[in-house]
Amino acid sequence: MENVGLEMFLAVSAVLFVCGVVCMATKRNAIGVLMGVELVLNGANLNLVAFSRYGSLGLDGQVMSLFVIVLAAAEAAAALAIVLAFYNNHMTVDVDQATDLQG
Amino acid sequence: MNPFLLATSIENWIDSASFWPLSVLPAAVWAAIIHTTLVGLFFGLPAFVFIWAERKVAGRIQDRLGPTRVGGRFGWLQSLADGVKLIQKEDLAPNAADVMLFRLAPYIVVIAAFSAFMFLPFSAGLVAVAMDAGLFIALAVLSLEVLGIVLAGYASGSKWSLFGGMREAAQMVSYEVPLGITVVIPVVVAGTLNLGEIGALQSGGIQNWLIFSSPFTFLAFFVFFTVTLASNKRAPFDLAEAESELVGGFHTEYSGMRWSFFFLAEYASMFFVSALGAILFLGGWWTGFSPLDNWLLSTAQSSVGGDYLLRVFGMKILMVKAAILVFVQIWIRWTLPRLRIDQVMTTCLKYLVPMSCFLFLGAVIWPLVLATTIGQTSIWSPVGDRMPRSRRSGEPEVSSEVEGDETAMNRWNSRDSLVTVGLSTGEAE
Amino acid sequence: MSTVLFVIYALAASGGALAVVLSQNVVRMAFWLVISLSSVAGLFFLLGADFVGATQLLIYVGGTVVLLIFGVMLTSSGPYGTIKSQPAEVVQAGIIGMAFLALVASTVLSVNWEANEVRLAHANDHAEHGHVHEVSEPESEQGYNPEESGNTTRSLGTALLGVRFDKDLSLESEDGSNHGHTHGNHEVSAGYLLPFEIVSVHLLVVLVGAAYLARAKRRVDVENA
Amino acid sequence: MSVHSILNHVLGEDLPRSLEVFAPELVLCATVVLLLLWRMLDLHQRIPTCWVALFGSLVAFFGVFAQFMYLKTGGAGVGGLEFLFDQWRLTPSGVGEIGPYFTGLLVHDQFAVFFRLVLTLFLVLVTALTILTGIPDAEDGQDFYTLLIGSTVGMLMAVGANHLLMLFLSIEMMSVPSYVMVAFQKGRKQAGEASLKYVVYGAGIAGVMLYGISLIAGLLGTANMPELGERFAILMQGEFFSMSNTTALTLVLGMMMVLVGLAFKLSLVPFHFWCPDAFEGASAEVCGFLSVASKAAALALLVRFVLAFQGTHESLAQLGILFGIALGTISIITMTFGNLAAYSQTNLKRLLAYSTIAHAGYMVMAVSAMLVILNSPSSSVGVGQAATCIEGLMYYVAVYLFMNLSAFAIVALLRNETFREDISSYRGIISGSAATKVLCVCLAISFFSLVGMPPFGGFFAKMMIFYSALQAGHAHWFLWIVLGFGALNTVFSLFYYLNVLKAAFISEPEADAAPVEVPGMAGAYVLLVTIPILALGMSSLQGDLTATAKYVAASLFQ
Repeated sequence: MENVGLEMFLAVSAVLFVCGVVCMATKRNAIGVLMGVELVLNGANLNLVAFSRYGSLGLDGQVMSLFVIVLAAAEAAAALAIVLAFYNNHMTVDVDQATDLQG
Repeated sequence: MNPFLLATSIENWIDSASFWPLSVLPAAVWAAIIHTTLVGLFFGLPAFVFIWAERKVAGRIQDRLGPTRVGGRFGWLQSLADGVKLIQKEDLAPNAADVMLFRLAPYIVVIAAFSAFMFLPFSAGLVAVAMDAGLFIALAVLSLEVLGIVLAGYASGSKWSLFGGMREAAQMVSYEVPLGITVVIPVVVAGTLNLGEIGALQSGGIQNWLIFSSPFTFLAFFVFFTVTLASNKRAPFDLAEAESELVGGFHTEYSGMRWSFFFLAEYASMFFVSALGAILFLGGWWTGFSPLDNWLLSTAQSSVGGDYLLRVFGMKILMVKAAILVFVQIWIRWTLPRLRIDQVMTTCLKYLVPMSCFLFLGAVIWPLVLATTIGQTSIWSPVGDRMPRSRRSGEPEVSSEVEGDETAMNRWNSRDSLVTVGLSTGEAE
Repeated sequence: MSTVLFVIYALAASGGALAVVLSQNVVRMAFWLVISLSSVAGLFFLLGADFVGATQLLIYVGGTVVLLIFGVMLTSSGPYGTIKSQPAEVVQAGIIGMAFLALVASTVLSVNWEANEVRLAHANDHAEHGHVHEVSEPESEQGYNPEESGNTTRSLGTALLGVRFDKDLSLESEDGSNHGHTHGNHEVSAGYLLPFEIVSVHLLVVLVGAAYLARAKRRVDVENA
Repeated sequence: MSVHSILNHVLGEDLPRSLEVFAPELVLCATVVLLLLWRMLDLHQRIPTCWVALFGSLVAFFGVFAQFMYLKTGGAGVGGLEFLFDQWRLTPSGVGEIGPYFTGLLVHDQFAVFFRLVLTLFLVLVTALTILTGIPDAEDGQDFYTLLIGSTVGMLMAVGANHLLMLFLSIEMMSVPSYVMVAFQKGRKQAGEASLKYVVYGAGIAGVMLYGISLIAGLLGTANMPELGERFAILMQGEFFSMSNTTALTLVLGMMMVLVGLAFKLSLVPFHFWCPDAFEGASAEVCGFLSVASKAAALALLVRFVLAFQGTHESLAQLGILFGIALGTISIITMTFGNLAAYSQTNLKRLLAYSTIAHAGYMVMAVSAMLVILNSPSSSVGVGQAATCIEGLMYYVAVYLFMNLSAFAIVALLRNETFREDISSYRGIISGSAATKVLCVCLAISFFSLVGMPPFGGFFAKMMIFYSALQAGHAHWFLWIVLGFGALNTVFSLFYYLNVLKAAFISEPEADAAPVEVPGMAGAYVLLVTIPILALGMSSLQGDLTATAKYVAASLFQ
C-alpha cells in the first residue's frame, strides 16, 4: 500500500459518485435510478473508510459506513415497494411516464 | 503434503526469496497459478466423490444399484466419466439468451462457492485467511451465490429458468435470516467470530462441543442444518430446479462445463456448510475423545512437529464430520418429498425464523441463569478457560488497571479482562 | 502486491460504475453494479476495514442488489427490458458528467490532505497535552492503525458500546481530567449505541411500510364486493 | 483512560442520563411495537389501533412537556407539574443539565426540547385528525401509525443532532417512512406516482448529501458537529479564505451538498419539484404532516448544521457570510416562486403545497439573517440580534403548525364529504350545516394568518422574522433586498388565498352539489386547532410564546 495514497481512493470514489449522479439523471427506469443511488452511496462510503484509514477520523468513518450500508438497504426496500406499487397502477416503471401530476 | 501448507510455503518462498530472478508481478502470477491448480484439485475432488456418493446413496435408498458399469466394483469412476463427458459437450447458448450474462453467471456461482473456503479453517491454524470476522465474511461470500443463480435464470431467456431463478432468489434471501441467527448462537457462546478460535475452544472432550453447551445450542444445530439444506437448495427445498415442474430450473438451458459449474458449486457449498456446522457445533477438528484431544494438544504445544500432526489429523477429522453431514443431506434428499414454494416460505418465515430468534434469546439468557444457579456460565466448564493459546499466551495478568507497554487493544483482547471489567463495574455500583 | 490489487479493484469499481451508466439493459446494469460494489468491498479490505467489507458483500451485494434484480424481473414488460436513450441525451449526460467529475476531482484531489492531517494532529496534541510531544512514530499519527490491521471486529463492537480504542484508550494520559475541553462537553468520544439500537426501530418501521405496499389489501373493498 | 473508567462513565453516567432525556422517543418506539403486537394478538377488534397510537403519542408529548417545563422552571414545578416530573423521574443531572448525551451523538438543550415539544404535539394532533377522518381504515391502522410514529422518531432525533452520522440517520429516518406514507392509498394512481417521484429524488439527494458529509468529516477529521468549526479554523490558520483555496473549496462543496439535502426536505427552490406532486398524490393528513413536521425538523437541523461552523476565526466568518447570503438568495427565489406558482393552481392541496414552499422561504430568511448577523464584522449587531432571528423562527414554527394543520384538516374533512379537492368544489360550502360554517370560518382564519394579517398569529410570526432581517440589514445590505422581497411576497400571496375564500364564502354552489354536511366532531376539532392561531395573535399567550421563544433562543447562543 506504499504507493497508494488517500488521493487514489478519493479519485475512485469521485468516479463512483459522478457515475451515480449521471445514472440518476439519465436513466428512465426507476430501478435504474435506484442503482445510481447505490453507486453514489458507495462513493461516499469509500470516502469514509479511506478517511478512517488515512485521516484522523478513526473508526468513526467505518462505523458511519456500516450504518449507511444498513440504511441504504432499508431505503432500497422501501423504494422498491413503491416502484412495485407504481407498476401495479401504471404497468410501467418508466419515470418519464409519471406525468399525471402536473401544474 | 497438504495442499494448503504447500501453497503457503510456496507463497512464502516467493515472497521471501530475494534470489528469485523474477520481479514481483510474475511471481504473483506464478503463485496465483499454483494456487489455482491446488484449489482446483482440492475442491474438484470432493465434488466428484460427493456426486458419486449421491448416486450410490440414491440407489440404495430407492432399492436399486446405482452406477456399476464404469470403473470397477462400485462404479467409482462414474463421476470422472461424467466429467469427461461434460467437458466434451458443446457449450450452447440459446438464441433467446442474453449471451454475456448467460456465459458469466456460472462463474459467479463457482467463485462465490469456492472463495468461501478461504475462510474455513480445516484444522488449528490451517486456514488460508485467518480473520477476526472470518465467519461473517465466509457467509457474506457464500451469499453471493444467489446472484449468479438469479442472473443465470434471467439470462437464459426461458420461463422455466426465470421461475427457477426467482424462486431461488426468494428462498435464499429469506433463509439467510435464520441462517444468520443460528450461526450467531455458537458465536455468542464462544465470544468470537473467528472460526479458528471457535474450533480451538472445543477441545478436550465431547462435552465441550458447542452443540452440548446448552439446550439451545443443541436445538440450534438442527435448525442450522435445516436452514443450510434450504440455502443450498437441497431437497426438500430444491424448488429452484424442481425437475418435475421447471424442467431443470435455472440451469435448464445450460450444457457442458457451464452446467457442471452449477453442480460443482452446489456440492462445494454443501461441503462448506457441513464443515461450517462441524466447526460451529460439532467440535471442529477435535475427536471428542478427551485423552486423544489432550494428547494432540500437548504434542502440538511441546514438540516441534506436533503442530503438523494436529493439523493433519484435525483436518481428517473435520473432513469426516463434514462428509457425514453431507451424507445426511443426501439421505434427506432421497427420502423426503419436495415442498411447495409457499410451504418453503412458510417454513422459513413462520417457523424457522421465530425458532431461531427464540433459540438465540435462550442462548443469550442461559449463561445468566446458570450463573445465578450453579455459579458458572457453562454446565461443563467456563468457556473462558478454554480460550485458544493465541489469545491467552503472553497476556498480561488479568486486571483492568494493567500498566505497562501493552496497548489497550492487547489488554482488551483478553476475554477474561472483559469479564473482570464487567464484574468490577458491577461491584463499583 | 497490494498496489496491484488496488489497481485491479479500482479499475473494476470505476469500470463497473461506468458500465452501469452506459448499459441499456437493466439486468446488465445490475450485473455491472455487482462488479462495481464487490470491487468496492475489495477496496474496503485493502483499507483494513474487513468488517465493513464483509457487510458490504452481505447486505449490499447479496441483499440489496438481489432485491433490485427482483424488482427488475417483477416489473419488466418485455423479455429484456432495454431503454434506448437518444444519442443527444447520451452526449449531454456525458458532458455534464465530465464537468461534474472535473469539479469534484479538482477540488477534492487538489487538497493537501497530508498537510491538513499534520495540522489537525498538531492541534490535537496542543489541546490534549498542552505541549507538542515527540512524534516518535509517524505511522501512529496517521489515523487509526491497530497492530493487527484488518481485524476491526472487536474494536467496532466496542465502539458501538462507547469504548473507543482508536480515540480514548489510545490517549496516553490516564487521569482523564483534560478530556473535557478536547471533546466538547462530554468526556468520551462518540459511541454508537444509540444509532445501533434506533436503526433497528427504523428497519422495523420501513419493513412494515414496504410490506404494506407490497401485500394485497387484506379485505375486499366494499364497493367491489 | 482505561476501559474500566470509560465503561464506568458510559454505563454509569452517560447512559442513565441519556435514557432519561430520550424517554419520550423510547415511548414512541414502544408504541410502534405495541401497535404491531396489537394487530397480531387480534386486540384491534376491541380497541382500534388508532387509540393505541394516540395514547402513545400523548404519553410522549407529556414526557417532552415535562422536560420542557423542568428546564424552564429549573425543576421547581408545583402541583401537576411536580407530578409529571416525578412520573418521568427527571433529575437535575439528567434532564436538568443541558449538553450532549448518548456520548455526544445528540444534544439536549432548550432549542431541541422546544422542537421536540412542537413535533410531539403535532403528532398527537395529526393522530387525532386521522382518527376523525379515518384515512387508515381499521385494517391498515397499525401500518399507518407505525410509519407516522417511526417518521416522528426520526424528526425528534433530527432536532438534537450533534453528530454528522445522526444528521444523515435522522434525515433517512424521517424520509423513508414518509415516502411510504405518501403512497399509502395504494389503489390511487396519483399516490403511486407522487411517491415514486418523491422516493426517487429523495434517495438520490440523500446520496449526494452523504457524499457531502463524507467530505466534511474527512476534511475536518471529525464527525462531531460542535468541533467542525474549530477544526476548520485550525486548517485555515495562516491561509486566506477564498475560492482558490482548495481546503475551503472542498468544505464549501461538502457543505453545499449537505445543504442540498436539507433544502430538499425544506422544499426550497430549486429542490422543491417533489413537493406539489407529493402533496397532490398523498392524502391531506399526510400532506399536513409533511408540510409541518418534516419542515420543522429539517429547519432545526439546518440551524444546527450552520451553527456548527460558527467560531471566532476570520475564515469561519467569511464562510458564514457566504452561506448567509446564499440562503438569502434561495429564500428570495423560493418565496417568489412559491407564491407565483400558487396562482394557477386549481387543486387546493397543490395550492397549499406551493404555499408551503413559500413559507419555507420565509423561514429560511430567518436563518440567513442569523448567519449574517453572527458573522458580521460590524459591531452594531451581535449575538442578541441573532437570538432574535431564532426567536422569530420558533414563533413562526409554532404558529405555522396550527395554521397549516387547520388548513389541511379542513381539506381532509371536506374531502370526506365531497370526495373532491379542487377549488371549485369549495363553491358556496358556507351554505352547509353549522359545522361546515365553522369549517369555513376556520379556513378563513388560517388563510388570513398564513398571509400574515394583523390580528392573527401569523402576523406576529412574520413580523418577527422581518424584524430580524431588518436587523441583519445593518450587517449586510443584501438582507434588505431579501426583506423587500419578503414584504412584496406577502402582498402577492394575499390574492390566491382570497381566491379560495371567495369560492367558499361568496360563490354560488355548483348546481348539482348537495349541501355539505360535516359531522359536528369535525367542526370541534378544527375549532380546537384554529383557536391557537387566534390566541397566539390576540391573547396574552402571544406574550408567553414570545417570552418562551426568547428564552429558548438565548439558550442556543450561550
